[in-house]
Amino acid sequence: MLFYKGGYIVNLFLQQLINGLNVGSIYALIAIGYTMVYGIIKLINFAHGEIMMFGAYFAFIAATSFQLPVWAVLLSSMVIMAIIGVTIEFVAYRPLRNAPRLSALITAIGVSLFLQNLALIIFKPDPKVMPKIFPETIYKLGEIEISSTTLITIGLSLFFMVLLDLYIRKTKQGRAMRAVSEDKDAAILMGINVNRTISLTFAVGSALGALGGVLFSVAYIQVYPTMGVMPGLKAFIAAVLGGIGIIPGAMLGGFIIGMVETLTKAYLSTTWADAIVFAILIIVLLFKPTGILGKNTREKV
Amino acid sequence: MDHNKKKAYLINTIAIVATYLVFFVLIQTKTMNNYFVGIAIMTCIMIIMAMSLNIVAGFLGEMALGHAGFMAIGAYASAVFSMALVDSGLPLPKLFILILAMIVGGVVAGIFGFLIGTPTLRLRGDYLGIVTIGFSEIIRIFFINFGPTGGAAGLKGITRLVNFHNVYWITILVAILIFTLGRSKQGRAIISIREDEIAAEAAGIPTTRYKVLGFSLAAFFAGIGGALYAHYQSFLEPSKFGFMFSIEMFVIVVLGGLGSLTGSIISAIVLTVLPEMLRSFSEYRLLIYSLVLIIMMIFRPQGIFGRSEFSLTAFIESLIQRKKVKNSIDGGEAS
Amino acid sequence: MLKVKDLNVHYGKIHAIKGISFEVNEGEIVTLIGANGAGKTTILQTISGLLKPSEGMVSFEGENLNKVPAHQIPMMGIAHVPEGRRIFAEMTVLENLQMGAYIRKDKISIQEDMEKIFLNFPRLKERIKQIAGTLSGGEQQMLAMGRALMTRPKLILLDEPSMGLAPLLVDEIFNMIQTVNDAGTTVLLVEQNANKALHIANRAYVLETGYIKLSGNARDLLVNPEVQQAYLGG
Amino acid sequence: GCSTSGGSADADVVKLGFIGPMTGDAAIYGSSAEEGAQLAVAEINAAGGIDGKNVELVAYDSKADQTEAINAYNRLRDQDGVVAVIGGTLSGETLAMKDIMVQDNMPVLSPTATAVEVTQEAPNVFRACFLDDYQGQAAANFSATTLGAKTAALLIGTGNPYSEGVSEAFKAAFTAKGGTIAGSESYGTADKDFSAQLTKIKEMNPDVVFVPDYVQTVGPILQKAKEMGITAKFVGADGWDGVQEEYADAAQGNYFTNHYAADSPSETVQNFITAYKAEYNKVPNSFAALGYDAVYTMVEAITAAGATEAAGIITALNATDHAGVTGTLKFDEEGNPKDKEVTIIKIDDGQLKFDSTVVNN
Amino acid sequence: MTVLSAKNITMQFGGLTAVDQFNLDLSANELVGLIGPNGAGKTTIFNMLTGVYVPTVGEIFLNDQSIIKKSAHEIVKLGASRTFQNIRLFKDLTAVENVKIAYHNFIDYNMIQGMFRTKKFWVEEKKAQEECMKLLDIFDMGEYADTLAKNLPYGQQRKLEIARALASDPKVLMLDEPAAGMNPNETTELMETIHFIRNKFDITVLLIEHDMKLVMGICERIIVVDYGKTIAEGTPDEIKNNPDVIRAYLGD
Ligand SMILES: Nc1ncnc2c1ncn2[C@@H]1O[C@H](COP(=O)(O)OP(=O)(O)OP(=O)(O)O)[C@@H](O)[C@H]1O
Ligand SMILES: Nc1ncnc2c1ncn2[C@@H]1O[C@H](COP(=O)(O)OP(=O)(O)OP(=O)(O)O)[C@@H](O)[C@H]1O
Ligand SMILES: [Mg+2]
Ligand SMILES: [Mg+2]
Repeated sequence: MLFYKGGYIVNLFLQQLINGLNVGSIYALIAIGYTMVYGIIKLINFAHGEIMMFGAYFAFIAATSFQLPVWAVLLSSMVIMAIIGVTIEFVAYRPLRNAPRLSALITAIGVSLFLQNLALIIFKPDPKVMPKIFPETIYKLGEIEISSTTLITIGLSLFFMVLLDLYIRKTKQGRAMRAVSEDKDAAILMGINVNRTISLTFAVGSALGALGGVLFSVAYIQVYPTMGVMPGLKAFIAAVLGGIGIIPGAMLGGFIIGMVETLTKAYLSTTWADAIVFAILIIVLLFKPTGILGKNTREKV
Repeated sequence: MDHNKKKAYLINTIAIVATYLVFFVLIQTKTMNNYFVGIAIMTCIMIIMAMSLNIVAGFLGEMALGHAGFMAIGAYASAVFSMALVDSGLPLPKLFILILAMIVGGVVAGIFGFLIGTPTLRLRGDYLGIVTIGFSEIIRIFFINFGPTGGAAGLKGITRLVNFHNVYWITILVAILIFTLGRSKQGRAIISIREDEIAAEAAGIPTTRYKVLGFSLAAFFAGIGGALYAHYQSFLEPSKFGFMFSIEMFVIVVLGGLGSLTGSIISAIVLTVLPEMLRSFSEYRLLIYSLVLIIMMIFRPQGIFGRSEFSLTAFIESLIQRKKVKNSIDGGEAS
Repeated sequence: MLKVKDLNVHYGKIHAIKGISFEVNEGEIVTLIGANGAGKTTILQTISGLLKPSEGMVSFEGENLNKVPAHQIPMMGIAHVPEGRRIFAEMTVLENLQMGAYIRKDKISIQEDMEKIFLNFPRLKERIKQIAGTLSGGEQQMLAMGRALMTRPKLILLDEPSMGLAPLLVDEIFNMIQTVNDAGTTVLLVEQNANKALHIANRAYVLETGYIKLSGNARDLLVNPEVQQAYLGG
Repeated sequence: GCSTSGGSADADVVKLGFIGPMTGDAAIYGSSAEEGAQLAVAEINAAGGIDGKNVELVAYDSKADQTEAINAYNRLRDQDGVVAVIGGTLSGETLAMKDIMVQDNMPVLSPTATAVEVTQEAPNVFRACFLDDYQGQAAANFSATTLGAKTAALLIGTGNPYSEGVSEAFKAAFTAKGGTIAGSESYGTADKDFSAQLTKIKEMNPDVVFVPDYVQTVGPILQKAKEMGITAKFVGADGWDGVQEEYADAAQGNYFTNHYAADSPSETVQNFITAYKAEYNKVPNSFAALGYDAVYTMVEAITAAGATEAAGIITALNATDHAGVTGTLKFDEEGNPKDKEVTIIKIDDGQLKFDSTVVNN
Repeated sequence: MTVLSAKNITMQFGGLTAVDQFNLDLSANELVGLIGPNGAGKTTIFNMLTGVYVPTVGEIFLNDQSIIKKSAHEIVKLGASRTFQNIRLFKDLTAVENVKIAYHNFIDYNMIQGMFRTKKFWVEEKKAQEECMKLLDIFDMGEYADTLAKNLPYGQQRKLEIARALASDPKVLMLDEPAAGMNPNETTELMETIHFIRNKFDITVLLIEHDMKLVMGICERIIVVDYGKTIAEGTPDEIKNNPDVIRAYLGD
């Protein structure tokens, strides 16, 4: 009896862990987009949450009005958002390339507000219900249940993380991205097309944001204009926690935030869950001021 | 030099008093109705908030995105204090209660600024930004869950003590104090950290101490802003002090020009009045507001005034100068 | 090879280059000397496309560079070692050199060139995995030079390459410039160390606040009393 | 004299103000209520307005922010010269404006602000909806008596006074009826992931789960609960209205308390639904219904007062006896609806079915 | 009398030993040169002496007081100040403001007095302005007092940095490649200035420089480091002819 009780507690805990992994993997995907854009132009792209939201809306339209198959829903939403992301960079951020960083931050806030209110006008405030675009099966591992959506979400974010990390560290184009992020003029002198490199980064980041948005809306059923705000903020925190600008860091941060959030709700307090997430972030940063995977490089003088 | 300074003092004093008199007359004759007075009061409060944030963002050069948290602390602390004071039934004049409440709000917020700033200020830039967001969210969540101040439903029954007349003079006083701070030994030390922290250390500035000082002062003045807010609204809701409110203040500061107090003032006026002017556009209002924000930043990335201050004296002189030049040209033609 | 004609460059309202014309012929070493703020760096940056001239033009092998996007200029065969080195501080030494070869495809010749550079700067080979930002000043200067050479330029623009280098290395750098030049690369050199620069250069231009004040054969300028007085320390 | 330069000069229209969130997270409440209110205004004008004068509804966005709400109210009063106000929509914003409204003695009828304090010590402030505790009590009575539940679990939105208030009342009433609260879980206002809480509720295995929140929160909760195989009956409050649309499957067979039943044979109700659908191409929720009733009630009062002067309107409001979509509206001395009956709705096949009515004693 | 001394200081970065058991003794009023190949560890030695880095091992004494683990600003207060290899000015402040910031410790009023501008504020600020102008005048920079640092010509920026280092009234002044980027004429002028301030302020100067004309011209004693270790020490003439130094550093 006692043994049974123990097993039950463990199962409950594992179930909660899986819940956390699910949220975490979505945060991770969105965080990767944040981190990429941050990495290259040192801009906290506040509009990333809204990219995610629009991505979800396009997927919603693709799935309901056009009845496209899953892969086409994902792909179309990612492509459209990649284009929109590049356009936003071109219109709103490029003119501020050489301006103080905080000014670009304000523009990003402006873009975020703009997109949110645009969505409000186009789509109206009431949430749309996202159809279940993935085949829904529940897998049972003993007492623990995992839905196929959860597995797909986790799989996709791991896949993209590894892919992107390799891309940035190992390929020539990836090195070019890092070069641009460090010194644009020097990058030009190497023959790198800076504008194109930045556009590419925005395209990739926005496509991932869109994917995150679709997964988020599938997991939590709804699509609505302000849906990007909270996950956007959480993903941003995740990116910082892992070490902003570092792709595996974003991933790690996403998973940690997801876990902490879920376990806090399960075992400590739901009302204080967000506060605890922030408290953990702060504590981690106090001990590791550049995030978990951030390098503690001191400025050489 | 000294003569010029005296002249500048005189001109500024005249301008401040004249502005007040204009408002005074408009209000007394009811030309300005309560709607406008309400906006004017909120504008003054936002000016205080923006200027105080400018100490951290502009002088110290740190990205602080949690100013609403300190405002909340100041608002709640002062409200609890003044409610107790009013309940005690002591026959105190309103203004006196308000000033005491402001001091309480400012000091409590300042203490929190000190407590939060001390461990966190060794973080740089964006990392500091996120931590300040974190703290202000924790503060907000605290007030949502804290029964004695009404929790999520809010704190009701705060005596309304703020009117345009007192808020105007308090704003002027705060503006002067922050301005003189910027031009003192302490202000210079804080600014040097913004310019180059390593060089500041090498010049003998105890950077940590001055960072904490700047942060606490900003929190102190934010607390005063919060106190005024509480005693104007007479009702406090934790949800007001969310992330977006902090962002709103930050936008004001950057748009006015980091480090420019006159910039903060102008920008606070514009960004408080603009949404009101757009009110009749209903749902398009925020769309327009955000567009204006983007366009302003693209065309004026360093903010309205950059890092410099608007000088009334210089402005008047340039007007006179232009007139003189014009006169001489006119004269030339005549002869 | 390189022709600069009636060049004018502005920084906002500051008129930094006020109608300058000069040329660099294939195979030459040409040096620009002049006091601080004369506009030397500005000229180099305009040639490599980092700055746009307000008037006048720069042409390279007959092609008008004003019309070429900046990032394509390296592909035409111009490399630039910028003032203050501008290495990629967070990348390793190796990655910096690889960035230099960004426009090149041929892996084998890239490898060969890299070996050559290590031969010239053994210190770089020792530090191949080190993060470039933590290199000493002189090491960074070597890296910047190596990185530029990795593009296999026809023309290399050098902005104060000897700044901050130990005497031994200064000699080495000048030797290297000579070697690079001997190997067929044309050099446009900006230097404070006018003495050394004039010694290896074929021709020189003396700049003063945006104008060319003097020009001619490097040997002649070396003995020109005006130049000696102003730039050679007496 | 206190006649101002405001816009009240236009004598041919009677202006009513409306305040509610139309942007941001809470946009859905404000805009629904406004839609209902605008519909009522259109109908009234089509029927000849107030003594031949057209009614105009000037609506401002409060952004769910107290400062915005106060500014909006000040503007309605000073610039637009409204004679009465429908609003605010949320409790918080209404409380923020209340003091000034009382000072001004402005006739105010909030369609949907449910917090107790809204009408306290405010002779000029009324509301059309019943209070949080009123329907919580009704839901508890229904759960214990009709559903025969012995144990109940609660899932509460903290930081949301509505959800907290209704739950509190439910808890008290349910225990009073001899039931046991198996446990209560909560979530924050911005939460979207409820798996942690539901995993725990599943383990509690209660007869009834009480979830008083709005559709956009309740929908995903029900969906998740269904996925997780929770078999307990879910019971909710008026915020559920609309859940049958998008979450029909998940909500199947569950109950909630409401202001009216859409399948009520009442002509008023059916007319309202038809008109609303025609105008906005969607089914009205209870916010819309309350906004609609609020305007009718206010216009009736103005008509009865025979003038647009505040004291008269307030007196008339006190004497209200309006048969609206959400039932018969009379006010008690505090300005709250009196003896309003609570309708219990069952979700069945994507339809809201009238189940029963409860009147708390 | 020894003003500044370092005992066996070592600095390791990961596996790299940048400075290896280095010893230093500076007497009052000396003018000492620190030279060595690029990457020899000279700047790192400065960084340890001024509290930017804490040595992995070793002890440092300033006026017989241990300054190990003291923060940079405390060391400044105790009397050692420096300039940087890559100029680090407060770019958006004027020249005189740059100097005033380093004069900080000699301005005596508190924050309240400053905010309310009491008499004390005016008196102290006037004094500060005068003292800082005096310093600028020493470098012939009076006319640039109100120019933003970033708008100064390069050579002036270098001089301003020295003026700023002097404002904290140091006993020891450490200059890291002060002549880098200067032409020979400017270098000569700088040499004279360094000489002049050493005598006028009666301080010890430790100087890193690659310009041999300057080093040999003014230093009384020269220390040569390579791979973090001292390889030679002596008068300019001794150093000039030291075969080790010629091989590692000077070349022939
Ligand atoms: N970014 C800039 N903004 C404004 N003015 C500038 C800028 N860069 C250079 N200048 C000005 O243009 C002029 C030429 O500068 P430039 O850097 O080309 O000189 P230089 O000859 O390379 O000097 P140095 O020997 O110090 O490197 C100077 O007066 C300088 O102040
Ligand atoms: N923060 C650091 N991390 C890793 N290595 C470092 C760091 N700082 C310096 N180094 C290494 O330590 C060695 C000494 O550097 P240092 O800057 O002291 O040289 P230096 O003698 O001043 O040279 P230069 O004359 O070129 O300025 C160099 O090899 C450098 O790469
Ligand atoms: Mg230059
Ligand atoms: Mg060095």
